[in-house]
Amino acid sequence: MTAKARSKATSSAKGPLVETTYRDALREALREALREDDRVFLMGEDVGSYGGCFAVSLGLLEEFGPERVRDTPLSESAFVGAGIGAAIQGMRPIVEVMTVNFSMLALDQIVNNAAALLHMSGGQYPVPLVIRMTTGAGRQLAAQHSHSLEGWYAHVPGIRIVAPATLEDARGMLATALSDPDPVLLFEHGSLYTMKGTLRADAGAVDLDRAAVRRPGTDVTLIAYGGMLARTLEAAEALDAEGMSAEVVDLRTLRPLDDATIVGSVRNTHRAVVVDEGWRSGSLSAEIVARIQEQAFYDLDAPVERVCSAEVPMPYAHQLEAAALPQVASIVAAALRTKG
Amino acid sequence: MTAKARSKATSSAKGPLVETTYRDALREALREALREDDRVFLMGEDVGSYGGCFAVSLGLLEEFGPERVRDTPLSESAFVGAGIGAAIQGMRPIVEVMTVNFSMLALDQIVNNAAALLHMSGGQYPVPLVIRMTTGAGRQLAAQHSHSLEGWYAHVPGIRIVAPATLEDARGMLATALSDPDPVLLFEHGSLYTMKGTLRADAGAVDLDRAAVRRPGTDVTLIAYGGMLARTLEAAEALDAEGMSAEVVDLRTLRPLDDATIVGSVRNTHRAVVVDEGWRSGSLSAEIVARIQEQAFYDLDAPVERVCSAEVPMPYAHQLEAAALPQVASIVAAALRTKG
Amino acid sequence: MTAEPLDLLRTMLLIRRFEERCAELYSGGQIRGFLHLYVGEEAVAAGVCAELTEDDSVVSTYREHGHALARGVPLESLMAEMFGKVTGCSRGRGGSMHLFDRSRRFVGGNAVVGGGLPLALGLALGDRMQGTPAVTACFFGDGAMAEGEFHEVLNLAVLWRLPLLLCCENNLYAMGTSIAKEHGSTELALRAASYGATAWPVDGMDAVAVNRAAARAVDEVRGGAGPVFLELRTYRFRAHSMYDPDRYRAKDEIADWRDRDPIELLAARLRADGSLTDADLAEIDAEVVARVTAAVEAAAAGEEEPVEELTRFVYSDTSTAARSVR
Amino acid sequence: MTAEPLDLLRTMLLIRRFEERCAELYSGGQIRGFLHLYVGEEAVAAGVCAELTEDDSVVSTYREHGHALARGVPLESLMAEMFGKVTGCSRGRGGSMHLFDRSRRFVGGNAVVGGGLPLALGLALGDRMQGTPAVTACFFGDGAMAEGEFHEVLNLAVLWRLPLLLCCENNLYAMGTSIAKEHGSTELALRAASYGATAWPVDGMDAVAVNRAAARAVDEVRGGAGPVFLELRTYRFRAHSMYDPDRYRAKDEIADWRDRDPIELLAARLRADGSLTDADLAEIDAEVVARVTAAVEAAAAGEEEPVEELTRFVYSDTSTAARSVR
Ligand SMILES: Cc1ncc(C[n+]2csc(CCOP(=O)(O)OP(=O)(O)O)c2C)c(N)n1
Ligand SMILES: Cc1ncc(C[n+]2csc(CCOP(=O)(O)OP(=O)(O)O)c2C)c(N)n1
Ligand SMILES: [Mg+2]
Ligand SMILES: [Mg+2]
Repeated sequence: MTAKARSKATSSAKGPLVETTYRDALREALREALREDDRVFLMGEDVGSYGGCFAVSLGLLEEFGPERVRDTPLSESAFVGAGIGAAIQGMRPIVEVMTVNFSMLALDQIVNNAAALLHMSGGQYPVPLVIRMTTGAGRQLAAQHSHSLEGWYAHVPGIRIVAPATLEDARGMLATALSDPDPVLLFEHGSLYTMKGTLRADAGAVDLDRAAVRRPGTDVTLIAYGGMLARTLEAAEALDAEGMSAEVVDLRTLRPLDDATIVGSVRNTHRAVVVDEGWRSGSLSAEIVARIQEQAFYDLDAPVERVCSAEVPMPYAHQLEAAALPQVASIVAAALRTKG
Repeated sequence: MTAKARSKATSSAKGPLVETTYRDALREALREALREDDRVFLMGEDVGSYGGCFAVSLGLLEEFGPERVRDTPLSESAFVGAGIGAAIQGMRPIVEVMTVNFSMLALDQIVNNAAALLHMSGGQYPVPLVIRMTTGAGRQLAAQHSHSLEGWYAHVPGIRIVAPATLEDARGMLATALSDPDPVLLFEHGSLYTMKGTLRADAGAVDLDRAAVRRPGTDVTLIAYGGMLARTLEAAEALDAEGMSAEVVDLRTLRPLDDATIVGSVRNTHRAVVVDEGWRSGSLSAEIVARIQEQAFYDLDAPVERVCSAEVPMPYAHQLEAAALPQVASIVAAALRTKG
Repeated sequence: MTAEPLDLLRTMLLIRRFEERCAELYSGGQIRGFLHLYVGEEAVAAGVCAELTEDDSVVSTYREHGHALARGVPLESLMAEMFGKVTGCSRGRGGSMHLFDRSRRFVGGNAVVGGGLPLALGLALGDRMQGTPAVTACFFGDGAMAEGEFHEVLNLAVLWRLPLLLCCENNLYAMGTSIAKEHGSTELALRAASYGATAWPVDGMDAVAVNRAAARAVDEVRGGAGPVFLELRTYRFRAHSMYDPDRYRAKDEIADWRDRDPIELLAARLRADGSLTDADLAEIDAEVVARVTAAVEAAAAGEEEPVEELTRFVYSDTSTAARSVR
Repeated sequence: MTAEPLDLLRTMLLIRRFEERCAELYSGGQIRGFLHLYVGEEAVAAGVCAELTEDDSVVSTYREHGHALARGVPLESLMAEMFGKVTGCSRGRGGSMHLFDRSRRFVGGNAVVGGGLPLALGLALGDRMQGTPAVTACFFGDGAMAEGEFHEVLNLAVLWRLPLLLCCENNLYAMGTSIAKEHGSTELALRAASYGATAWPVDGMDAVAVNRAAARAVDEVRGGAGPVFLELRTYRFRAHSMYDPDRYRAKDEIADWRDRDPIELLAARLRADGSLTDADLAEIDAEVVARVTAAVEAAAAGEEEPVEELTRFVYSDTSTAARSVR
């Protein structure tokens, strides 16, 4: 498959282009889901009268009422578990855990119930549940509010992990996730909500199986997802100036990984850099490096490079936070290092 | 450093050899710690009158009393947090979370307090805490009681992760962990408690900085830790028969990783297999592969192989569980694959 | 509505004989993993489950054989599961701690203490949102009540007036930890009441008393009054699990409770009022034992799941993600 | 012992002026991240902290400026922290949500709701085991009380009779969620009492009432009676955080509570009994404003931590693990 065909696979909309934001695209997806299926409801802290912690669900309470846009107390384990049970009982819950930081409080329910029930029950209990949460750093929120733990979740069999990095995916991933028979965790990066752009008016469901080549290139493959995609694309532009043509792969789905697209690109470019906002050791980037060397070892002209967050609880001070996070310059430098 | 010097680095005992078990070695370490430092206490579910879930703390209540061998209710988050607070206040708590499976309920306290307080407070609050727990599968305990999540913890800056695989380390790691100014998580593999062997009568503290070469070899490096070490050594023996000389590295400390020992061995053997009981995707094995290819890319004659658990919630049935776990035969096969 | 005492007796005997056999099979190595017996607590499962309809759901713990049997899960499929056979109710993937039966709305077996509570809350929520009159019964122990999940779930159930029947099996111990070392205040029903739930303690050794309490509670819950909390005061006659040497309980205490064996208690009462003869009891017992024996034979003869099927059901067969684990 | 009302007034004014300035600085971009103001709730921090000795410990939340100031953490080091300077109380690593001062036993600033409770339990445990008469005061909100951590911690504190003062700041909202949507039973003190703790509600807008309640509570706790739970009924005058458009509260409700401004309330009382003149008040205010202004200037002039120091304090300098992050 060519790069073009691969990225096309994520979209089929043909309507006129309209201006929108990542936040509005997410909201439209929620609205559509609530409208089209009575079994769908949204539940979480402050999704209702507050309008959503990041204003994603603003107005939905008024439109759909408090049963279907359901505010919860601060009880992450209980309301995530409630989503699992309601899914089993025939509903299609969308549970919002405000941010990934608080999802640790619901981890047992996610790992030991949502992800395990189908298998543990010998196939009797699928859990058609969607869990949304915000992830990432970059807004000086310090150690407890800046985690990027989606890589942890991508370790767990039984769940699917997706991370929209574009408006199209923000608009389209929810519908596909809701039609999935199994639990899907959807990670929205906190720095993307205000991202502006255009989207087809009839944009809708996108596939969740394929990574997308967001920019074709021949000399190096840059692999990123979610909040890191934009700066990776920027780095690719900067590399052009250095005479290095970078292909950019957006993972989109973190579990299961689309090895074919990742490895296919590296087979062409012979060099790769993985960009991951997680702490370097044990981040998802390691898994990608491992797979590339397993599947394309003899195609590699240089070790795969990683650009990750420094291994430090995220500091508040702006200069420290900036130094801790992957930046355009560090991505460019890593790409250049692969040239030797 | 030679392989011999490296493995010597973990021990300096010279007394007579005595018969013991992994369980008894752990208990002796606890007894010594409680005896030698008034600030030390052991706290967790059933550490007292029950005698410890796996009988590790049997008899300690009688010896040290209920204040210092402290039974807790089923409240993982609260009593792990209590260990953090008590450590800050001048005590040296050893918190037992019965098994890694339940540690998810205390994860927020571990990640957002134990690991983060020192940095978040600008250096004011070190947390000299030891958390012990059992990990691993292999006893037909099924999906919710068979996790190997130490790789997750190894992702978190601010804590040290250790996994004793030998009697010597079972006896010696606790003392070193207690003298560490920062939190240490100690993972005991459930299948090792009954392991028998001999130990020096004066065995004591061991270093926590170095991996150990448990068996020298020249053709391939097998890397393992904890519950996987024994079968990896078995695989090494089997490989001898195939004419392949395998060096076996026991990681011992999962964070920070001892790159020098790992990479040093691979530089000599040019081939490597990482054995990890965690689910393959996103396991610690991926990090080790990534580091090897980053630091010894040009020394590698073949892609680094991984032998991990199948990506499935652990099933109960014996034949399914056995098929899900790394086995001697799969390790041998992986090593042979590196020969091409 | 309440149940016929004789039916309660039959259910309790079935549980007792089933588990006695399990203990033997465990010693023989046919059953493995962890095995937690319910012996002594049978009145609770029998009394509560008799009040549930087929549309109601049940969530249990790792000490669940009694709940599963009282719920009507076929003992053949339960025993086969203990053997790890593909004929088992969870196709051998669950074992003793993870029994499931969708057709009886028996939603497991949860081996994380307190872990079933949030799930049960969600089942109740799902029922309520779909306007069915179904009730979810959730069993858990005195130990589980110390977990944060209990607090979150009871609060939410009251807040949303969900049809949840919380059955706290207070057997005075969480593994080796006595209730006095688990709870600052051991009047569990009183504490539950402080959340705004109806709550009361029940003699959990008296199957008829349990059944009457359950009847009233299910009625309230089904009527839309919100959750009810029953504190079922009971005792396990055997150790926590097959690994437990039971060092922490006084022999006298165990003996005293054994004197109130729920099966003997009910049998004695029925004998006293003339509705049961020794011969009747022997007949019921023989029938139950025969069923258990047949189940064991069937289980032993059952097939094992081929290892090629290991990763099946990690994702649904219809999911494209299923390909990733093949 | 109780505090001088004039001292309470001074503390409250300091908090108020400090935070008003923070709000301005946030708009100007000098302070970033999340900023949660305590305006309206000052009586709670002032009244409680006045009863603590220097050996006592304090654990707070992300809405913590008031607690830190009332505890005596120097406002210069607090303001510098808000600016992210190395001169800040957490060397710029913590920001508004993670203020720490070891010399005042101010153990933070916790931004995970309920996350400070287990830590506070441990501080109390550590004190108790070492035989010191110290008390740990832990502040948390009405919203936090719904978290499982609250339940686990209160139960353990009662069980172990730990010297823990639980200060629940009931300001009727958890972000945009009103207390009626958070709790099935909104009588928070009654619920805490069901755990076996002494608990009572206090008018949290009246600094003198808070102080008297705290005096009695600290006395009990220090005396070894176990934990005390105070429900401090208060209100935040401003939005949850600087991001919050405050859509969920009625204007009237806010206005009614503003009529009970704790600073004006106490000032009026002192004026009425003749212990405070308008000139006195103006003088105190001027002094406080001058201190805040000086702190802002010092903060602005402070140095930034060099980025080379980024990974310092991930591990202790003395740990060999520190090498791994260099
Ligand atoms: C979260 C969690 N912590 C610890 C355990 C280990 N464990 C299994 S059962 C048990 C005691 C539970 O006591 P209780 O809730 O009273 O139920 P009982 O066994 O008495 O029926 C413990 C500590 C567990 N399974 N899950
Ligand atoms: C575990 C967790 N869940 C959610 C949040 C997001 N959050 C921050 S403050 C808050 C409301 C807390 O309310 P309350 O405890 O009453 O304190 P208040 O803000 O009213 O002082 C929420 C939901 C969080 N920080 N931590
Ligand atoms: Mg119990
Ligand atoms: Mg509040």
